[in-house]
Amino acid sequence: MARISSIIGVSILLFILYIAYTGAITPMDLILGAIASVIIASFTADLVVEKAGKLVNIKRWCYTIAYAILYLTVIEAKAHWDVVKRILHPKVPVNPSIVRIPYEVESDYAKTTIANSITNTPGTVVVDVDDKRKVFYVHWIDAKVVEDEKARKEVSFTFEKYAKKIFD
Amino acid sequence: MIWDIVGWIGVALIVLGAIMDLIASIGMHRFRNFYLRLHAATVGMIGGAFYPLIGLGLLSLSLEYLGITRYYIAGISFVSALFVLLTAPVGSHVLARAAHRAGIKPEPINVDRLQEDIGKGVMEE
Amino acid sequence: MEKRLICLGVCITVTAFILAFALIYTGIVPLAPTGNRPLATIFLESTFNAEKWWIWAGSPEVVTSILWDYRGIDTVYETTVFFLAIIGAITVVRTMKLLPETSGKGRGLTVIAKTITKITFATIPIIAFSIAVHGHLTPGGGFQAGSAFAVAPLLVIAALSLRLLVERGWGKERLLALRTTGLILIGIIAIIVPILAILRHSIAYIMQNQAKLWAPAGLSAVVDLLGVKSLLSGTLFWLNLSEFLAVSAGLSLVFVLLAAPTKNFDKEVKTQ
Amino acid sequence: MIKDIVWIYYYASLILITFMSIYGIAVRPNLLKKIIMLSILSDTANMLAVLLGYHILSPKPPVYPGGTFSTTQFPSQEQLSTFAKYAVDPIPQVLVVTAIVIGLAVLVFLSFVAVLIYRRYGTLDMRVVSKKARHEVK
Repeated sequence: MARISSIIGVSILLFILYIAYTGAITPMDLILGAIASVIIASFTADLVVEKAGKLVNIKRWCYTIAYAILYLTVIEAKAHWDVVKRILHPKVPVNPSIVRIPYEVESDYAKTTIANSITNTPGTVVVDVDDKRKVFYVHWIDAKVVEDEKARKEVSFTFEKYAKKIFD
Repeated sequence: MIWDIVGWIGVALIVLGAIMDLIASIGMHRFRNFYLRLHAATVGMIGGAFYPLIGLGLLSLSLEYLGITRYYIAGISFVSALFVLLTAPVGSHVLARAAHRAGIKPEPINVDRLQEDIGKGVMEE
Repeated sequence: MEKRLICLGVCITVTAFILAFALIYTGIVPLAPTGNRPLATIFLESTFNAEKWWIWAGSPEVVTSILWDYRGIDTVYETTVFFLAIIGAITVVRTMKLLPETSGKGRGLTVIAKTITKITFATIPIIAFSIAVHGHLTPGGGFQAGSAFAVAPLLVIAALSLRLLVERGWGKERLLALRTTGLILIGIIAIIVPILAILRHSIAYIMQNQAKLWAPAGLSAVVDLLGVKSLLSGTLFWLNLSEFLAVSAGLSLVFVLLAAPTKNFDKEVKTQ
Repeated sequence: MIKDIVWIYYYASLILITFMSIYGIAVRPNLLKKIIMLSILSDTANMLAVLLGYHILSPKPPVYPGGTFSTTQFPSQEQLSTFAKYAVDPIPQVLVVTAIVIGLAVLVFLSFVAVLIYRRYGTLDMRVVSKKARHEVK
């Protein structure tokens, strides 16, 4: 039962992706897309989805959209501006460190969201991750603080707040 | 009218992407070690690939004379942008991890917690 | 040493420019042409021109229609060459058994790479399928879609493990069977129009798609689904689909075999 | 004038890449690097073929007349003639599609041969491999 519901959820997502990629809604496209997404979901669903119930939770989707808008406009712009200033400055001022950043989320998707958000902002790159001790090792171009908790507040506080709401 | 504005936003994003690419390549040249260059590469990846792809989608949506083809171009642009957003950070992360494991020292550096933890034996290699 | 290298570089660059000048001013290659050759114009005007029904291919994608409709036999031989290469590759490792127990430890990369690879493993096939079924409408087609599809198992091998792939049934035998199915389907589609023509007491060529003036048989180019007419371009759609199946299975097979660990090879290298 | 210079630059850069890849094939001892250079060479040849079919386009991109996805009416002869004036020559692209497949076939087979050589001799350095092979014959 869990398997069937996860297949249905994944195939709906794949169908939306197919239609977005194709850019046409003729009946032929709809039929072919439905068939293909069900077939592909049947052999990938158990890899992709852990709990199918999370897929249909409206609140999580709302948080996803809010996070996407916030991240793609404000946070990215700030980080880009910072690194661009450093590149164009005549002395190239850098103050790099590899800092430990602990996290408290459980699911794989939440961890990945935090790590990708950290890496996608210029200025911070996740170098390694330890699953048992729940820390990221982050190369930070301007390490103002090197203590774990303070660095966490500087780098990944917002990401973690939203990742917890979306995926945990 | 509204589509004109959308088209100009698209053009602006594409121009911004070109500038970001230029700055990223300057940064690749000016930064002095591998890990710092990854930050410049991120500028080129998000500012120089993700935003221009979104801009291309918006621009093609606003061009009336493309007919039904414009939805096709826009769909491909948006899906590609989504995939860039998903996969580019993984590439950076895997490269950085491989470099650190291969023993490339991140010089200059203040504090290297990863090296410390490997030295203590807490973090398994 | 440095000076010599710089000299060599300058010499090669100058030679390249001189050769480019020579190529252009002897008229071998064109300099900034502004129009098409007559043959190109003929192709561009005839592949989707319903007024010239006696040579039209029923597809707005000119490259696909030239490839599968006007020069179909050539494409069949090209496909043959590609699959002969895969057969040669399999022959090199012919005694190898690929079992889950002998295909590596399966540790993989970090959790971040694993999660994203799982997502791409689910989404690449649907994109590739979209490229394949629109091969007769937009740039792309069966081979391109198959190459795109084969990236999915490659990523899984790199980020997760070969073992997971083999456990999930992407073994040697099954991929080989899928590839063979695709090839057989291409063969069947190549001769289906002549068979239909013989049944109707008319004539048709092998690999024919639309009705020609001297061979009035063919599959219909337009399909009517729920009142909306969609292009199917006769055999082109089905050829793209079966080529997609064959190429994706063949390339996945190549990647799986290339990633197989050393242990499996050892015995047979010694026997050769 | 500027158009001509750009065009000469295209051809010259392609010829330069050809030289460099031939240098790599001839001089580099590592078999893997030879294979990479061979694929670069075949890609350059394909690029040259596509460039031969290219010509100066109209200010607007040519749009195919008639609906592409759902067909209500087929384009007329005049629309197609206008389109054919501005569109790019398709024949080199067809040849390149074929050439890419053949190149991929060669690449697949060569990579398997490289794997086999590595299993047998433990190295991909062709100098060492040829020395070892000569030793075996004796």
